[in-house]
Amino acid sequence: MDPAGIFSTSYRQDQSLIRTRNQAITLLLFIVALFALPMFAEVRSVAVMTSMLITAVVVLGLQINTGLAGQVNIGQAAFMGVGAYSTAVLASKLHLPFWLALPAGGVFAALFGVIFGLAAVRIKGFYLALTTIAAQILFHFFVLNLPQKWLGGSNGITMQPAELFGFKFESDAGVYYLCLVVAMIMIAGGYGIARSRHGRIFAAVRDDDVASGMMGINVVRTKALAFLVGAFYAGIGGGLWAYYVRFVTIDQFTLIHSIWFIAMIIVGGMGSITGALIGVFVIRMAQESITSMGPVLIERIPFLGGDLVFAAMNIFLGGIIAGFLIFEPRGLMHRWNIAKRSYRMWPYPY
Amino acid sequence: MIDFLNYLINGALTGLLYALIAMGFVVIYRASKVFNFAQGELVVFGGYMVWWTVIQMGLPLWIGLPVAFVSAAIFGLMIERIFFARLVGESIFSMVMVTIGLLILIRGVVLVLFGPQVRAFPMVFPIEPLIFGDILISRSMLYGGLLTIAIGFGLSWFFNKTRAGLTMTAVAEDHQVAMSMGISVQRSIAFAWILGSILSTLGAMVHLSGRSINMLSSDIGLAALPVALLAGLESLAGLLLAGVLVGVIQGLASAYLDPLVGGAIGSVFPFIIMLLMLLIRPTGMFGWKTIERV
Amino acid sequence: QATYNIAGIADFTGPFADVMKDITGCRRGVLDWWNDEVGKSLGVTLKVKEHDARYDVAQVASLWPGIKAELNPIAAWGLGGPDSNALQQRLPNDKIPLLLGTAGYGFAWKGDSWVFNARATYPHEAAGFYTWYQKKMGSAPLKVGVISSEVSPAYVDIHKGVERFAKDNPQVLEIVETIYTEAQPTDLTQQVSRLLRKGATVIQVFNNTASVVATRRALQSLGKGNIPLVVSAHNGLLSSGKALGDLNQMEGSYEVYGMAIPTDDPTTARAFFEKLRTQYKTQANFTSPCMMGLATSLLTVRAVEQVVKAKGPAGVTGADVRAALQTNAVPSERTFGVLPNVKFSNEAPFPTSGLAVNIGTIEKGKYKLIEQNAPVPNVNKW
Amino acid sequence: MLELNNVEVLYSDVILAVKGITARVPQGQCVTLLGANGAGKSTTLKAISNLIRTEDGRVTAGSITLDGTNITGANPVEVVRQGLVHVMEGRKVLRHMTVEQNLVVGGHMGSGREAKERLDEVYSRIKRLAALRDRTAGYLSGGEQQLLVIGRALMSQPKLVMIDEPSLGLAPLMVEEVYGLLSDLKASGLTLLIVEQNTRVALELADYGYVMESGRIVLEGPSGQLKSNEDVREFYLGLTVEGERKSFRDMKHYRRRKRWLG
Amino acid sequence: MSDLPGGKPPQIVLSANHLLLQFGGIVALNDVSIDVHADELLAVIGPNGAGKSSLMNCLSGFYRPKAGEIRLGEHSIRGMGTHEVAARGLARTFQGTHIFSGMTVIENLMVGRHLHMRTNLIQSFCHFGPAVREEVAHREAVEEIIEFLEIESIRHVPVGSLGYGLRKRVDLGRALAQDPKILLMDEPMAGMNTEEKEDLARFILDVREAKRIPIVLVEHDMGVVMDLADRIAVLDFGKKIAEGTPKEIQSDPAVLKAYLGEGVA
Ligand SMILES: Nc1ncnc2c1ncn2[C@@H]1O[C@H](COP(=O)(O)OP(=O)(O)OP(=O)(O)O)[C@@H](O)[C@H]1O
Ligand SMILES: Nc1ncnc2c1ncn2[C@@H]1O[C@H](COP(=O)(O)OP(=O)(O)OP(=O)(O)O)[C@@H](O)[C@H]1O
Ligand SMILES: [Mg+2]
Ligand SMILES: [Mg+2]
Repeated sequence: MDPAGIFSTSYRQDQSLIRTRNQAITLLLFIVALFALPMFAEVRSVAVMTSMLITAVVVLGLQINTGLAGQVNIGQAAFMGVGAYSTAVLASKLHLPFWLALPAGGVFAALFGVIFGLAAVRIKGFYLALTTIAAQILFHFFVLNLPQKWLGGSNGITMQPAELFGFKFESDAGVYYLCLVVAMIMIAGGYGIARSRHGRIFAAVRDDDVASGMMGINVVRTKALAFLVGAFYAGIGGGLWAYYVRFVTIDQFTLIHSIWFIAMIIVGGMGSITGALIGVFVIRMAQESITSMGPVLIERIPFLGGDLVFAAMNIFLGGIIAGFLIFEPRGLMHRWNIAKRSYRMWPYPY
Repeated sequence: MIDFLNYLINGALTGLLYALIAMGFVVIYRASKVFNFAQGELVVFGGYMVWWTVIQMGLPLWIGLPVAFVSAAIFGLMIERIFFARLVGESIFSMVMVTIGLLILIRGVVLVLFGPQVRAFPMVFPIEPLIFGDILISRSMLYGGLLTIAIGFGLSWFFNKTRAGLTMTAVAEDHQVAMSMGISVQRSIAFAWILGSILSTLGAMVHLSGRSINMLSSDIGLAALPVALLAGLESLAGLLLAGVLVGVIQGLASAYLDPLVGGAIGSVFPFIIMLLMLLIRPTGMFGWKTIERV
Repeated sequence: QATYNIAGIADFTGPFADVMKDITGCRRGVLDWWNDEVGKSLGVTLKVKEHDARYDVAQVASLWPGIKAELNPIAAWGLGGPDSNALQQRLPNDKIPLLLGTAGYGFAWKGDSWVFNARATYPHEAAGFYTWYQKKMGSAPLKVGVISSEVSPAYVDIHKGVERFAKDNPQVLEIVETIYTEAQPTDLTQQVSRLLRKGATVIQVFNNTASVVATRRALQSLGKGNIPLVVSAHNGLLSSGKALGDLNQMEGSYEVYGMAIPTDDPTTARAFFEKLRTQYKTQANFTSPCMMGLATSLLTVRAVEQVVKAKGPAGVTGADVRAALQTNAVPSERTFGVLPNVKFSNEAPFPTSGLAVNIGTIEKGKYKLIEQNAPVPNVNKW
Repeated sequence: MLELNNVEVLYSDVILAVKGITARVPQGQCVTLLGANGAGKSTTLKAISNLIRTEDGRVTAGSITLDGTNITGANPVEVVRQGLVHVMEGRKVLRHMTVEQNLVVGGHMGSGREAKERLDEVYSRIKRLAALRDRTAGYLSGGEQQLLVIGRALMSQPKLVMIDEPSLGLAPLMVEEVYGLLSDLKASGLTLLIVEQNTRVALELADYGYVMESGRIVLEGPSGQLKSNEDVREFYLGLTVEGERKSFRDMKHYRRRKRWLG
Repeated sequence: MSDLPGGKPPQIVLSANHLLLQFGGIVALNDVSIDVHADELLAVIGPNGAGKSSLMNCLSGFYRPKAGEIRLGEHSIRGMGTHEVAARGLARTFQGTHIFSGMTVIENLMVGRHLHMRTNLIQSFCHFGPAVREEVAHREAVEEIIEFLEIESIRHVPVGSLGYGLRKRVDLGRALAQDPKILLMDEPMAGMNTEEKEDLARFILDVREAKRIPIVLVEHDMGVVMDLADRIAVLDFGKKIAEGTPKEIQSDPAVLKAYLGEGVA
């Protein structure tokens, strides 16, 4: 929102994300910084950023599906897994180039997602949320029990690095750039969807699906669409993940991962694309800083012993989430909006 | 044939165990409208309480168990005090999400307090099974099952017939409306968590009697999930039926299908049943139908 | 004095938290000893730094580059699945060998590896046991019931391998059925009695301690306490016994793996451990997890010795360590009998030739070694 | 009995919905609160019962006292225990429960025996409900639901009942029935604070009235006096200056007078 | 305006014949038939629980009547989903509030435009050229309605935080944004004071004048009904007990008994 005194003069301007010149400049600088990161930041943070970018894509999908369209989904990791496996199979068994295998992974994940989208037509609220856990279970079961030849079963699938015009995305920086570019496309798309007709009907279905029906919105299609989009994002994220680790197994996509994804959109704030990104950043930072704090602590206070220290770390993590919820249940984005609102009214108190 | 009977009976008993665990979900839901994702962790915590009093402190069962239940209850109360007291009046959703935070948090707490080792769980029920001809029934499961049935009907009566129970049900209907009637949402939530923790401890007792406990024991929470949904989140007596249903089908599936498939198909069956049932009846067998007036 | 780092990946909050303390303790112990008694004279000091990765591939993957940059390690110590999953593809570029104390997996059975398991695969170890036990029991093939689980793909890999071995060696054993349980099984009485009715005379439980306990209880409640279980290192007799209340309850069962059995018998391994505890204040118990720790670390330091002897204390690299591991056999006495003779080849991440396993049991409530260096027959890939 | 003096209410830290209102509800009387949409009527009631806290709102200034005790920002439960019940806008029944269960819950305070007595009392007061005992509240028709929520409020033996738009969406006969009920409640000594849009009936019943506009009280007085106030006549009763009803068809050609002068 | 110039028989836009609707024991609609003529305002009145909303729900495809026939224009819409009915040009407002409380006023109205928007998912994803152009175009249409309903000031306010009356106004705006062939309104004036009713009445008259679409109005305020309606249908206990011009209805004894009561007129 603009500060007091600045008003939009055209609908186009009123709708656009970036209103003032300063906003444009900040954004530009930020992007430049992201691209320059591997040059100045140390390796660790590049690796963390890479995993953040991948997570961001997945969580963005969850945000669209859950935060925007209100279809709570606790199976996002499974969708991610489907994407990762499809990409891996296509790349390693059919030798598709990554620029084909990656989107294809997204598509397969989307198809898997639509199944639950259709279930969502009848099943609502908690019931839906909990049925999506079934996605997790079924994914696990099928990968393990389908013939080894297909999905590698318990063996998992190994992959070659992504390759474009002979350049191998193999080094940490290389993978980082790959993820950065893909993630930026997906994020831009996320904003696009959220602001356009589709984002609106998603929100409409979330708020009141009876009324939406009478506005001429095909609720069945819309819910299915929400899952499709969400799962597609998950699939793309999964594909990136596959190219990042270059070895996929089921235990990389478990229920606890899905739960962490949810935690991220909560902390960031439901329904806001930016919120999702913030959530990913905050939570992953917390996780990383805690995992790197551990060894330090142990060296400082050896008698504590590793098990105690690291166990304590879990308490912190859980505490962080719970804390956020208690003190800002609507997520950081909400706090931010309020700040902006009062900033707009400034200098008047209310 | 005898095999079949065995699978049937034991499947039913396992199902009742699931029902007992699921009761933890439902009680909390029925008195606060919050779905508790940390149910499995509550079970583990309760279990460790029993381990701690009986094995660690070496108290005899008849003292140890009550102490364990009391401390579990206190734990439940603490959860309400620390997390939900502040959230009264906030959206249900954020409350539910807090339970996700709890899930991670309790894991840490348990690791710190009791360590990660696999611990011996006290032999609450005698180990030798009851044997009728070729049918044998584990005592812990049998007694547990009977207990579950009793509690199931008891709670169902409490929530549907007594004034206190209905008052909490009102909270599950709508926090704001309940408040406008002077119902203390907070007290109701506290009660929910206390009862939930106690039931979880009970569940742990039946589930783990004479076996072992560690972090992984929380998986039972996931296994009980389909039962809760199958019955419908508001229904307590319904859990019994749902539990038996799930237990029997799972038992038979893993006995007859696993060898054919060469995989653990038995463990996915409950979820498949759940999915199908919900597609037919979106709020489970006995859950509240959503009322849509336009 | 040249100093080199080793990256220790740990799992203090994941499924293997329960065995972690002994593993890391013994890993550190070996370094303390080696630096003091060997390293000093060679002019080399080795340091280890542990990171908790929760047995989670994502964690390992995002931690690793940092670890690598920070420590620039000449070797890494891991636990199993996730570590090798996350790293196997990039280690060849990082040029850092990863050593694991666990047995190997079928899915890792690939050539030219930078991952090294101190032991052969679980099916190898099981095969060693069954061959020995079948002779012990007479001529008829064994009837084996298997308790496994699908909670982790590793478990699936294990029973798949064993099933394959049974198929190739019907004269040794027949698997009557494989039963799948959860991470924390509820009552197994039904399933176990089914195994018994199908004639199982020994039951293999290679997944987790909880399953061992549940199976054991099932046998007891069926009055068949005399049926032996065979377990592995990560759910060994000691820990399972403790989880059951006391060792007696595992009476007559066996544990098998290609490392020394941590009994009280006066073995060289035992003596070595005592030395670590008394002289080097090692914080750990003498258990099979500890053995894993000892195994990984001993292999590492021995390899480093080779390198230093060859090219001097300066400029030791991960590549050197890997080369040393691959070329030099490590005879049992060099690991104080913690490991049998170990000879890595380029065809697999684990030793495949001249394998032997040790077998422990509980006899009259005492934990004792019953067979040393039982030969492991040939096991085909599965 | 109930006194507000210059109470301010703030929603989610930015929206000032009520800008300092002062009002009092004397013992045994019926006071009505009139005003346009969004004037802040419901907000005021929510502020008194402190249900605004569930909507991220709070009282930022002023004080609310009930029988001399300050209940500003008190726990809603306390407020009810003090004998003040708030019947919310839009007939908020417990939809999945039966009529009887709704009432029982309403009487959750006090002993079981009292509850039983009150239940019979409510049934005898509101005959319709007795007939509907076992119907699911969510499926009742609008009027029945309105009667139910009022009956539910009575179950807690309140001294003062605040009712938000009781005539909302009720048919003429039903309006008469509801107001019939309210007036004999008043007759039996119950104090009432009623927010209404149906000004005519409200002023019939009320002794005193306040008119709110965008968060402020712009007009107050005994209902008789209000009824004769020009602006009220025009904007709330829809009467022309001469006193007969304007036709809604004339709206198009009609220009609004500048309002609330003085 | 039912007596159109030239006095030729009025053209029927929406017709429901012999509708039967039951919920368990309750008969919500019992052999109810109504016709809506082109460019007329048909009011439906009746006591609470008479089945007015149920009728609206049947017409808009939310309830499926057990028996009976519903035609919109020439083709039958019985058994169609609500969105299909809406797509054929039927818009409605709701008893109580059924607006999208999470969104701002603008967004609510934009949802109303949904039927007329064409961009596909890919275009939204890219959010370039066509998508943006369409957005802007429809935004202009919406702004007209906002101006018309005089809610400019709350354009960007999240609807969830509006008072009851304003929500109803947004509700109407959303229905208008669909620019429908026929408009159903279920108690649009509930919870408004006379002044606001006057405004809304004005809007309704304006809509009729500007758009010339027929309107079915369910309302309890007799003043409004009598003044605005061309014809009135009266329901009681799911049966249609009377139909006719306001004059006729006002003097119909059955109606007086069932609904108006002696007092009001
Ligand atoms: N939950 C909320 N959050 C933010 N603002 C709110 C909230 N509820 C109401 N408001 C604002 O407070 C003002 C008064 O609302 P209120 O509901 O009290 O009006 P009202 O007088 O009851 O109107 P009506 O007669 O339509 O019910 C409105 O402008 C509304 O925008
Ligand atoms: N979804 C439903 N399930 C069960 N009964 C219903 C349902 N919808 C309506 N009813 C019943 O059908 C009858 C008609 O209800 P309806 O809402 O149509 O009446 P109405 O004329 O709109 O009343 P009001 O003027 O209060 O809006 C009522 O008795 C109501 O209880
Ligand atoms: Mg109001
Ligand atoms: Mg109605």
